[in-house]
Amino acid sequence: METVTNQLVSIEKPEIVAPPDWQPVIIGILCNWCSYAGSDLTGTSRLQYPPNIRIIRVPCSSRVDTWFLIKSLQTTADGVLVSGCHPGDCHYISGNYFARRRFLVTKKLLNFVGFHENRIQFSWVSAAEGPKFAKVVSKVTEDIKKLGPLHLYKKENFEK
Amino acid sequence: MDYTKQIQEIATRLFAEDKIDVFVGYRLTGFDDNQVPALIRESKDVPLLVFNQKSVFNLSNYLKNDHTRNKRVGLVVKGCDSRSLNLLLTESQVKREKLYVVGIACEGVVDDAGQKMQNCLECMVPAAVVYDELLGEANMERRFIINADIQDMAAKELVQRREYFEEVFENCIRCNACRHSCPLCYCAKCCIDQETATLYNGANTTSSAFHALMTWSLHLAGRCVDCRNCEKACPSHLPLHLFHKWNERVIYENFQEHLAGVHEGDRGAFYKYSMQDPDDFIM
Amino acid sequence: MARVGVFVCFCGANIADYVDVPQVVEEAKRIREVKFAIDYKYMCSDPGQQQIRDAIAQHRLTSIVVAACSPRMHEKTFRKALSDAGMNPYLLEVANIREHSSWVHQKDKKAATEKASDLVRMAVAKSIANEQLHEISVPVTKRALVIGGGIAGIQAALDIADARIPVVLVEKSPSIGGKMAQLDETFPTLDCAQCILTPKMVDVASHPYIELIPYSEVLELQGFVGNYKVKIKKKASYVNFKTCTGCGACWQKCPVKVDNEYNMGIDKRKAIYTPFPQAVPNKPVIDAEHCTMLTKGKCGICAKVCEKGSIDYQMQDEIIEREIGAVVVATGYDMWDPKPYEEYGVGRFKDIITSLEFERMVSANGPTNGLPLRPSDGKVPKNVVFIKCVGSRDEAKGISYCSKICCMYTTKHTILLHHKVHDSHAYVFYMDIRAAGKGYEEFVEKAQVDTGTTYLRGRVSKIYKKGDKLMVRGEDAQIGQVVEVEADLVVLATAVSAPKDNPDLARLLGISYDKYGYLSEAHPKLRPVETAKAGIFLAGCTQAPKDIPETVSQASACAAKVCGLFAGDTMKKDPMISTVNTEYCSGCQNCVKVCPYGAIVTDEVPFGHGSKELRTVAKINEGVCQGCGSCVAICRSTAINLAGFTDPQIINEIVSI
Amino acid sequence: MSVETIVTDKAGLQKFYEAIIAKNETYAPVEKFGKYDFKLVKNLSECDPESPIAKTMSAKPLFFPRSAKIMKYVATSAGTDVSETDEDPLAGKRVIVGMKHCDARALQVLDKVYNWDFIDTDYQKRRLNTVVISTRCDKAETHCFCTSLDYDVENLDAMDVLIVNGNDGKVYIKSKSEKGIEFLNSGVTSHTSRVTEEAAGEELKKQYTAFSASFRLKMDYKSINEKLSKIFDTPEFENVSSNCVSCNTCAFVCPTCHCFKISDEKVKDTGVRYKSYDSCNNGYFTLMAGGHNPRPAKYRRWRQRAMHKFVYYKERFGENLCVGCGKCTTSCPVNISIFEVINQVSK
Repeated sequence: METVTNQLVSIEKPEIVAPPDWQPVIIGILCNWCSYAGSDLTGTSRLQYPPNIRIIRVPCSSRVDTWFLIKSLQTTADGVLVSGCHPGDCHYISGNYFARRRFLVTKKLLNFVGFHENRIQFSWVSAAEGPKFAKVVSKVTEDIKKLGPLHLYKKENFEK
Repeated sequence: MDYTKQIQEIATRLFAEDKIDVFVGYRLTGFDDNQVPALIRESKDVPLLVFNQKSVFNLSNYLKNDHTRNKRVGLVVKGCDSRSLNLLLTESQVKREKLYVVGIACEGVVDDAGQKMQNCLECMVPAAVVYDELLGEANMERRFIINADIQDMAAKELVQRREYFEEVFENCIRCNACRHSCPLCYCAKCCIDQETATLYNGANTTSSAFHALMTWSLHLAGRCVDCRNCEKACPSHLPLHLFHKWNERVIYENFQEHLAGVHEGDRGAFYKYSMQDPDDFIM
Repeated sequence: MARVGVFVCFCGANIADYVDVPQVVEEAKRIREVKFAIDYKYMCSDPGQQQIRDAIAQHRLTSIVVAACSPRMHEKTFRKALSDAGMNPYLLEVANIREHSSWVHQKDKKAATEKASDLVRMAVAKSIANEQLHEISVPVTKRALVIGGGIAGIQAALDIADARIPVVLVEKSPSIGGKMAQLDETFPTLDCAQCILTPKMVDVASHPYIELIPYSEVLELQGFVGNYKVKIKKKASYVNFKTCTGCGACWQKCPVKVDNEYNMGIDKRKAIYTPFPQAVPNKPVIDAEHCTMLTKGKCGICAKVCEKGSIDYQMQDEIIEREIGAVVVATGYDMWDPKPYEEYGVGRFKDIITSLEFERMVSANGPTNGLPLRPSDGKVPKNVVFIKCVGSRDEAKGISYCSKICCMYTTKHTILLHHKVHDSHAYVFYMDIRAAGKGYEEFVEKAQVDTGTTYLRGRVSKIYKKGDKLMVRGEDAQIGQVVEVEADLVVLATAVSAPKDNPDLARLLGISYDKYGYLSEAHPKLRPVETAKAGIFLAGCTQAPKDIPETVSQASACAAKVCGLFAGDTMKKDPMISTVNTEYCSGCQNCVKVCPYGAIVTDEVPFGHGSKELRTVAKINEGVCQGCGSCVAICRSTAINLAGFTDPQIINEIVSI
Repeated sequence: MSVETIVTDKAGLQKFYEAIIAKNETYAPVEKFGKYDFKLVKNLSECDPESPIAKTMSAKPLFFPRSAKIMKYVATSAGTDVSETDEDPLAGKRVIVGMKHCDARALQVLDKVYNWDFIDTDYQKRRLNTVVISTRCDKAETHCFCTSLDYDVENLDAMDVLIVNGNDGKVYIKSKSEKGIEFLNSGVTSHTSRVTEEAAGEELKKQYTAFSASFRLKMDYKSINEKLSKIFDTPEFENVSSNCVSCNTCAFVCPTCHCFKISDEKVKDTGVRYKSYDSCNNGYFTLMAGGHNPRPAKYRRWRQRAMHKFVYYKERFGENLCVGCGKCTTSCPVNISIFEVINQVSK
């Protein structure tokens, strides 16, 4: 099959110059049963990760509506991370399969209209993967630091 | 492509046999060769009906209309229109038994300047897929091709795409005509208009246009039939099809789902899943 | 306007060492809706909770934010504190500043404090949109379904029935009893399996609260906890159980001989048969596959000899429906087929048998009258080699888990062999001897001394034939040498494997199963008998390999769970489920399509105010909805919302960071 | 009021525009996606002052923006701090070129409603500081019917400077107000020659005659006004509105529609209150808190629109709210013509 949608060019180029003390804001939307429990395990294991992520708990990754991502990028966030149970492990049987499709299309569409692909990231983190959660958050934070503050389509005039 | 005579005959017959309450077709405007949709309710008005390459608007939009709800409706559909009709049937918005569908094997329609519409040049399903009666040659070719616009846009770099779409969102005046003219936007109240909390994006800013158009196009992802009612309605002439064609292509390349509305019962890519869906974009 | 109270916990030093707690309180006080904010050493302690209760009354608070540990830890505690103060418990939000801030940002107090403040602000914003929720009551049908009539099913059924709760017991084969009925004596006490099992089987048959449906299968399960509807296929037995007296004339006269499953095919049964003499119900069934009357229309002897006229060749499968409130799944296990062990000559050498075949032979009611015999020549074996871990703990050929019971039953087999053939000698090839259990280690020790069995630690690499003997070559790891043992009979301690029908059953019941086919429990430690689907419980080997005492314990645990579920006339349910705003619902029914539980049905409402026209909208079945939110996210018009995680709540969180 | 007329040629007009753009904050029609919208321009090549009416958005957003911040606030426990919004970007001294008479007339109509019971100071300021330069069309476009309405297109004084492309190949630039005179004397016309009004008068008349002859659509607005005011209950509204898809485009492109809605957008503690366009064609335009909707049916909303344009506004302010520009008709996805509709219902 001739593919065009999987070969988008996303170069790393900050949209605006970041102020020297700038720290990115990352919204993490985690499913209650796997990733939220995994993030708790990261805490109980005292594994350290960058403090830029703000976590929102949802019951299942399938609860994540596409506009959660759009709204986050449009208002407060420089990047979004959504994490759920591994395929097959969904507490609600099939939720993450539906979610996976929506995530892919949303990510591609936002990339298409000018968001760097690293602004919206996804992961599967199980309740046992505390170390993985720390690693994922570190990677996402690193990626977004490289990209700089998100300026695109932000609601005007809201000082952070 | 001129089925004026046939459609008038069918409409006359349907009214005579008391099979319909209203016939939705096209008529000429009072003064030029442009057409306006016509909701014919009496057989005496049937001679107003026309159908030719200027019959552009997707009439399945009218099935959410006050005048057609719960009525027996005769309806003219081209290929793309029939696909949206199929989705409306699948999504329980209309009852098949209340419809008499005149399908057209469409040879393409033209815009105001008389040029064949771009979506017609790239049409994948020219002939109606739902009909009680089909006018024209049914065995028309079906193909799935990459839209040239999409290819050009995808070849651009991120910054160029960003600049291009920033202009799109900037020129959007948030009139929501795209949504209202879309046959598949039938929600009682669109999520973008709901005053609940801050989901509401009433203001006409670049940011809110981005929010509204993204949400809208994602709600149509896997469902859009490329009739371009939205583009026709857009007073700013925005290239709205880019979003829909892009989503369509993403869905086709990743989930092998395409041609929304061709199969009855198919709700689109977001309402099913496969274990084999791509997983490599997820950490 | 909302009046929010914020309570920030030090958690001793857990939070306070890495987060500036007073600073978080100050930040919280800046928020418009926050009318009260305070910190405390241990918010979860009774004095801590008392502060919340007092503040609710004093400051007329409308919602509460507790910034402390993970909501997965203490949400319930604080909800209860709210209830005690007369406030709706769902007006609570927990900001997780321990697991998500103090513990993971221990090197940067400033950032951790900032993050904690943000998390509090998000929780405050969310709590403003919280609504009062009330636990949902669902009526309960007080009848349990037990699937499987082995010892697990029997025990569960009896325990539930003894609590005067009706039980429907469905068994696949013509008689209950399961694998235990095939055993001779049981470790570690060596009491006779039949002797302890058959009284229970009889109890089942005669219990006024148990409806035994043998020779049947579960076809379909619909509904939700407390309100299931099950369809059971009762296979045609061609014998009218109501009139049959079980006299046995039929099977004595039946001319067709078939391998006897009960005896592992060592002897034959008839086409009309009861599986074993103590079968319950003790009524024969016709094996339709082999009966010549049913296959070719010739014979009919059984009908002729039956004085009661109980034989009915026209009998059809019957579908029975029952309304039930809970399900206990006790489908047991299968013996693993050792075919992949080609180097042992499985299939080629007749004198290699499985442990269950050995068990049948040494059984008093077995095909050989309790004497182990070589299948090749019917001679009594003198040297018997037992090989353990055949299939178990062998990722390459079998399964990676330990089957748990093989060590013990092999020890038992050496004793049984010694009892039956006094001059015999047993050799055991083993990897480890796992004898954890009450009296197990003693049992093994004693058996080794009493029987004089030679234990060889190592795996068998090859078995070959030498004359009429089998040469078993393996490694004795303790002396580090290859050893060869001349054997008259080789017994393979084959692994326990999940019933091959388990995945089908799991799908039918809507529960999950692991990669081996064992059904999955809700939590491996804390909820080992429940499944993720409310009202469905697991007993016995269908969940994982177990011995009899463990199986019986789990079965009784299931019974306790079922009795607990049925303790009231209604059942309480978490109110965090989906709700439909019919005004916005356009009736597209996409939600129906994505709901994994079938919890969404359609309803009709008037088209407009006072209109006679009707339109279709979605309706949530409160009892079934588990609150995943799949329907919410795909609902384009946002007509569905998930209580506790509504759109306004989540938006408030997003925009308040 | 002394009136000045300047005569020049096409090249002179271009220079005139260039001088305006160089010396003033200038708004002009800029093409994007095949559609012109008034935007701030830096040089003439960006814009086209002679853009066709059908493809041009009205200049209304320069006075009544599609979305205006009317308030900004910070809400904390210390109280709500309401601050002025940023400086109004449309309030400074500026010039608009490329407007058409219908657009200019629309401002005249809008002035009435903005000077009525509540004086919209933002609007007033924008009006006061703006020099409106309007070009008289040469030829009517398909859906134009300005000459059939209650204003004198030939002698329209809604603009400060009038530009007419005479049939003789010359371009006539004429001041129509004090502001216009002042503006023409501000050094933007150094390359052009001046003539008296008498000398120009004849040519302007000729041009107008040719222009007014090019109209296809003609009606008698007086009889329309009168008939419409009597047929509130005619079932014909149901017929004419049946093919409307309620898309609201007409109201958003209309140069005189002035309904708006208020929305708050809040992030963290900071909120902004916006005033944005709304349309009476919208199904929930009249939805009240509590759920009652006096205009739930589409035909009622259509009737409201037609009546407001041709009856209610006239009753209150003495003028039709429609200026006959035809923008709604060209923008309509289903080609519904307001001209056809009002003529049909009042038949």
